[in-house]
Amino acid sequence: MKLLEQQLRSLRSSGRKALVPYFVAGLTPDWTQHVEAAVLAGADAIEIGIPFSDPMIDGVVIQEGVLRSLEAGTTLDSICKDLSSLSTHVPLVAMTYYNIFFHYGLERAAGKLAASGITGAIVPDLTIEESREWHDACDADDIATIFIVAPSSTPDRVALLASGTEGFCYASARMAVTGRSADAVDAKRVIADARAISDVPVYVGIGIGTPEQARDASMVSDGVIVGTALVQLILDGGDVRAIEDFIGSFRLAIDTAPARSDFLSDAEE
Amino acid sequence: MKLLEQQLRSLRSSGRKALVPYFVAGLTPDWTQHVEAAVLAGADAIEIGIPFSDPMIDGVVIQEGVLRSLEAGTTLDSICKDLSSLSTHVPLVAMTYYNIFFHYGLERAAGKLAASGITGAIVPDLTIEESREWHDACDADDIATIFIVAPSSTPDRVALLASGTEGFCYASARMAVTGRSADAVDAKRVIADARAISDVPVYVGIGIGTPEQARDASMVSDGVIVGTALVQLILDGGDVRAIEDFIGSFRLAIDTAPARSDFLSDAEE
Amino acid sequence: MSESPSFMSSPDARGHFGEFGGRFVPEALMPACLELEVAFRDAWSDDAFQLEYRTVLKEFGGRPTPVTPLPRLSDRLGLELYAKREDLAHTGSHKINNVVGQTLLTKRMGKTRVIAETGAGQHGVATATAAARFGLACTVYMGEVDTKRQVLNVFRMELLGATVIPVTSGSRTLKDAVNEAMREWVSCVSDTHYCLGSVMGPHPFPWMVRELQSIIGIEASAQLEEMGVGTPDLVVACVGGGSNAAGVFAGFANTSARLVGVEAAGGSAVGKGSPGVLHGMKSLLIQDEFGQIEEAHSISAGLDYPGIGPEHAFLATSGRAEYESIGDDEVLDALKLLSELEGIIPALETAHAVAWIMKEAGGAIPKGSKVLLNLSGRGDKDVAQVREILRGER
Amino acid sequence: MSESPSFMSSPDARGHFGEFGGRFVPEALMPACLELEVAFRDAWSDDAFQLEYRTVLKEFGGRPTPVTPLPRLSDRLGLELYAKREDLAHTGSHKINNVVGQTLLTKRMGKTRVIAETGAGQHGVATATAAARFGLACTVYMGEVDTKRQVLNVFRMELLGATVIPVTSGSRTLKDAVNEAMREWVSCVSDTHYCLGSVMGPHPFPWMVRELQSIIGIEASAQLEEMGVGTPDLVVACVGGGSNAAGVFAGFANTSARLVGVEAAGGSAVGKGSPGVLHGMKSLLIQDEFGQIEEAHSISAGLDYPGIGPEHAFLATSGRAEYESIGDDEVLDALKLLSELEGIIPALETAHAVAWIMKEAGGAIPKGSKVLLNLSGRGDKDVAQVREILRGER
Ligand SMILES: Cc1ncc(COP(=O)(O)O)c(C=O)c1O
Ligand SMILES: Cc1ncc(COP(=O)(O)O)c(C=O)c1O
Repeated sequence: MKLLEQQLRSLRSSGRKALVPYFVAGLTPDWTQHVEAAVLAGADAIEIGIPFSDPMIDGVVIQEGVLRSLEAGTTLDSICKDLSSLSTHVPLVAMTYYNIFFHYGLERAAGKLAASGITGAIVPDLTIEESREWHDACDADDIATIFIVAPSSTPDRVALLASGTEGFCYASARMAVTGRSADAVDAKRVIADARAISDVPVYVGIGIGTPEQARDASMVSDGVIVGTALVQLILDGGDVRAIEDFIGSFRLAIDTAPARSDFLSDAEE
Repeated sequence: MKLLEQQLRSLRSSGRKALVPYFVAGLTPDWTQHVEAAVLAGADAIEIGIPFSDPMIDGVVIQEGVLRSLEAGTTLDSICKDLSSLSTHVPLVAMTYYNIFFHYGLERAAGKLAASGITGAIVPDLTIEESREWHDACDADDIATIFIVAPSSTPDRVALLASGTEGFCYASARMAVTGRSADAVDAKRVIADARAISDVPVYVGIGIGTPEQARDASMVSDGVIVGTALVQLILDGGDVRAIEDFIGSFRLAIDTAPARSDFLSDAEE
Repeated sequence: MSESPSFMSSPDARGHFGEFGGRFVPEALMPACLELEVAFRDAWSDDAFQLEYRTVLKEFGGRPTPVTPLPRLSDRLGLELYAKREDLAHTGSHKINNVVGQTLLTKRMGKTRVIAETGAGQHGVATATAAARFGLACTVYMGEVDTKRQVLNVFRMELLGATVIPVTSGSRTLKDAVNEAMREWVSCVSDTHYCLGSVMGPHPFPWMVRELQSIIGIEASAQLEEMGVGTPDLVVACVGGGSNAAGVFAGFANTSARLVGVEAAGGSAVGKGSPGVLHGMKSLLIQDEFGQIEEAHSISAGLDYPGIGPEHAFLATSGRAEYESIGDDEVLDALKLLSELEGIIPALETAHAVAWIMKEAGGAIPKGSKVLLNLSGRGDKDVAQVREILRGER
Repeated sequence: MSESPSFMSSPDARGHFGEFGGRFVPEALMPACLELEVAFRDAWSDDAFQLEYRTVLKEFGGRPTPVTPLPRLSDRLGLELYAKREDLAHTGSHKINNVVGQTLLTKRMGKTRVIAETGAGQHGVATATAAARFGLACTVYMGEVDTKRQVLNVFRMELLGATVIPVTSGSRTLKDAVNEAMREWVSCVSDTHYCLGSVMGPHPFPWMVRELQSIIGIEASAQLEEMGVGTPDLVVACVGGGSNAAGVFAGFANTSARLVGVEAAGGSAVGKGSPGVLHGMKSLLIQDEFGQIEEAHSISAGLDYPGIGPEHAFLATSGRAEYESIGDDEVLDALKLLSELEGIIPALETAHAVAWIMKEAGGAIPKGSKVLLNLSGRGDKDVAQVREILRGER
């Protein structure tokens, strides 16, 4: 079991729901301070978005963030360099499209990530069927490969993905690109299917935009991923303080959630 | 033999070459005075152009004249009415496209022309093959039907046309619409062919724009027709006096021609 | 192969279809008309010419064009509709059938150049196309108004190596382009053929062009047979000069099929016209009380002609075919309906035929009738115009 | 009937052509890709489906398209040239072959809607056409830049009942239209099929689209046989995504014919690209040193794509086919020459293939070679643009 998964499993054992913010790396010059602020405000792990020119599964907000970052000259190398100055104890997970790693060279990329303290990778356009080479490249560097399950995934596929994923299983809350609001029914089935197969932690992402949605999602999962809303905040000029407040509000909502969620029952009405 | 031909034959017998100006009827309110001026200046017969919307064989100048006349409201009836005030001793020949007569009714049209003192008709789009009905309609009213022979006419066709025509045989001087200058070679052959078949007077038209051309053409034929240059004069605002001068200059050139023409020998060079 | 059914048989020796047709041209053009008639008679009965004509139409022109069932429009209208797809022929309309024949004939006569008139530019583009293919020089006369309305078709002709001459006389549209082409022909008959674009003009054009277009009807009737449809109850085509209609009618004239030609209301020579003589032929024409030809007015340039081919005048007066007319406003709806339901954007000309079918389905066309629509051309040339009109309406 | 020759055989079980191809899509789309693969395998081996596909292409699409000898261009270049006339297919290019297959499949899968990406609008118009014909709802994604460049194609799609969505992300051209269509597909896979326009994207698209386009090569090879030409020495096609090239190559892959694909110099994925992953496939892509995809730049919108279908990447690296590139400046001359000499105005895309033949006649193409040009589309859509460029040059 890779380090990332060990850490996330023990987080779950501690009874704490994971809060995982997503940042577009290089979006602002001080982006690593944003990351630190998020950790300070209660983030349990960080998704480091490595910009790609054709972010196929991302919505307009993240596209905009990615584009700005690219215009600023962000590369995999520049991100890793920035990360060397980051001091944090929480796990870092890279999120990017496959071509970035493929073009860099898979083993070289995995080594680079590891050297920068990254212990996991989400590659939304890397299907499990095509993941063998990447997986092999990661093993030496103890990088976990995280797969996404979708509401459209058949039970067979959820089983395949939930057993193949490392670190956590990324349950997308709805059939949509990032940045649209969550759909309770969609999330519910995927999570149930994944849990039936594996005891890997399951985090809900895609469509979690408000503390309330985060709270509701956390009640049926082991953690939540917050992307678009945070990127929007930064695009709008939000500073370190604003990020702390933002993450803090999500933390609070999650930590004060009742035992059972309306997130599911609401949707069933 | 129709009256027109009798008159034109006796003109020829008198040794005089015929000068036949063409007028767009109705082009100006005082167009009949223009006709009278031309007669005064030496015209031997007049072509009365009855405007038709689609003057297929006419060049731009006559088209323009026809259009203006139509815009002024000219009709076959209005022309005939105008003609009732005309006092002249020379033959009048109508020139128009077949649809004008066809639409009016052939017999009615022939009767109308006759009642207005017109004794011949040139209908350039009425082929001899299609002329039977018109011919029949004209007989009762002693209207002569004048056919045109063209440089492209085969000897057979020249024979057919020269024997079918009444009044005179209209030899077009070149393969072109009215308003382009004459081509000696073209005219020469047609005239020779016509003369070989028939002793009907042969007049040359189409492309006679200057007194010199008229003089040359008259030397190999029995008369000349002047259209475009005269219409241009009138379009340019030429008055009765200008018309007299214009026709007079043609008359003079024709009457002072030497016995044998350079019109033909030039062309043979 | 070359014979038309006997109802639409050859005209008489001087080119008459009943009281219509004939030759009404300046003497300067008579020899060319006679030469053309002889050449065409000779070629048309020559198997080698027929083979070449058919081969070029097949390999170059895209024939046979299919017959397409129109299931969704049929459902909507309660009819059984089929379309003969001249829109799929090279250059986008039936015009290519005619020009391929005439350019082959031009070469056979030893001439090296063609001239043509054009309205919207379809016939001009087709002529320029065939001229390019056979290495003939080509000049196209086009009303100045039309050259401005159809800038792209002018450019298309130029790309094909043709010279386009804007005609500035008269109404500066199709009628005047014909006048001008005739005028020009007078001065160059010896090396130039006038490639007339429809079943009009002096004999032998109306007959020759019909023969060259009859491939439409001959193919369609065999195709309907093969598809198990048999003889349609109705054959419908739009009518400008009438060449696509004559071509498709020729395949059905001796069957029980009703034949319907659809004119533009503003150019309805049968509906509003009377006998007259224009452009070398006696036919039905729109004219005023004095015999002056009136200008046609139609949303579709290809139907913007004040006359109709003489054989149609004959078919109309003899009752073998019926002629109806459709106004501009009905045309756009028909164009949209065929596009949306069948995925075929028809030419505005063709849309007149569609509009009449839409209007009369269940009325003059009994429910369940088998109807063959001659889809004379594609609408690509018209979309800019249609877009402007629909925008204006908003 | 459905089998491709064995050189261009089926990809492996996961859609690989050698090292290229595969599936690189969000998990949300995997079930749809798998469903599509099963549905296509099933349909493609079902005689009833094959019959329907062939019948629609015949009756509606205008197939078979002819093979046209090009005698005057042949003379000029010292070659023996033939053109496979996809320009005569309904909507004016080979794109219809693909969309007819995919819309029939959409119905077979019980879906009621199609979405598509488009660059210049050819694939969008074709998709809108087939959707209209089969009563499917249709949404087309088109870069905002392209919607402005191709206003008339947008209107054409709207006339056909489709909704056109301008894509405002990224470079606002074809590449981004694909991204956006993929994004949208994620949210509507249950009732919507993504009708991809070329031999690209995730498995089974590259294989399926090639199969659906292989009718071009299958027909052409039989036609050349029938014309007595036999196997050509060379088969040339332009390459954007590569569907028309794949379609024609499929008929000759197992013959001695050299296969040449011609890319736009500004979008030359084989010439200037390197292996990468984009739009669901591993293939050759134009990318910078960091793996960021670069924008292609071509005079012809249909070749304005930074990648190439994975099977072409395989054919290129395996040496079975050669890929060349042609610059914008050479394209216009080729377009003019084919127009003037043969009476066929080709699409700007197609003109790339013509330009390469012109350039290499007597060079890389030995004198006297028998060359089959895949004439992928007609130039009507491009004349306005060409006119502007030529005017600018003056
Ligand atoms: C598509 C189409 N249909 C019909 C016509 C009308 O001509 P005709 O009546 O000779 O078929 C035209 C003329 O341009 C045309 O382009
Ligand atoms: C006429 C034509 N040819 C070629 C192409 C390029 O596509 P492909 O390479 O898939 O054939 C296009 C694309 O729009 C096209 O319209």
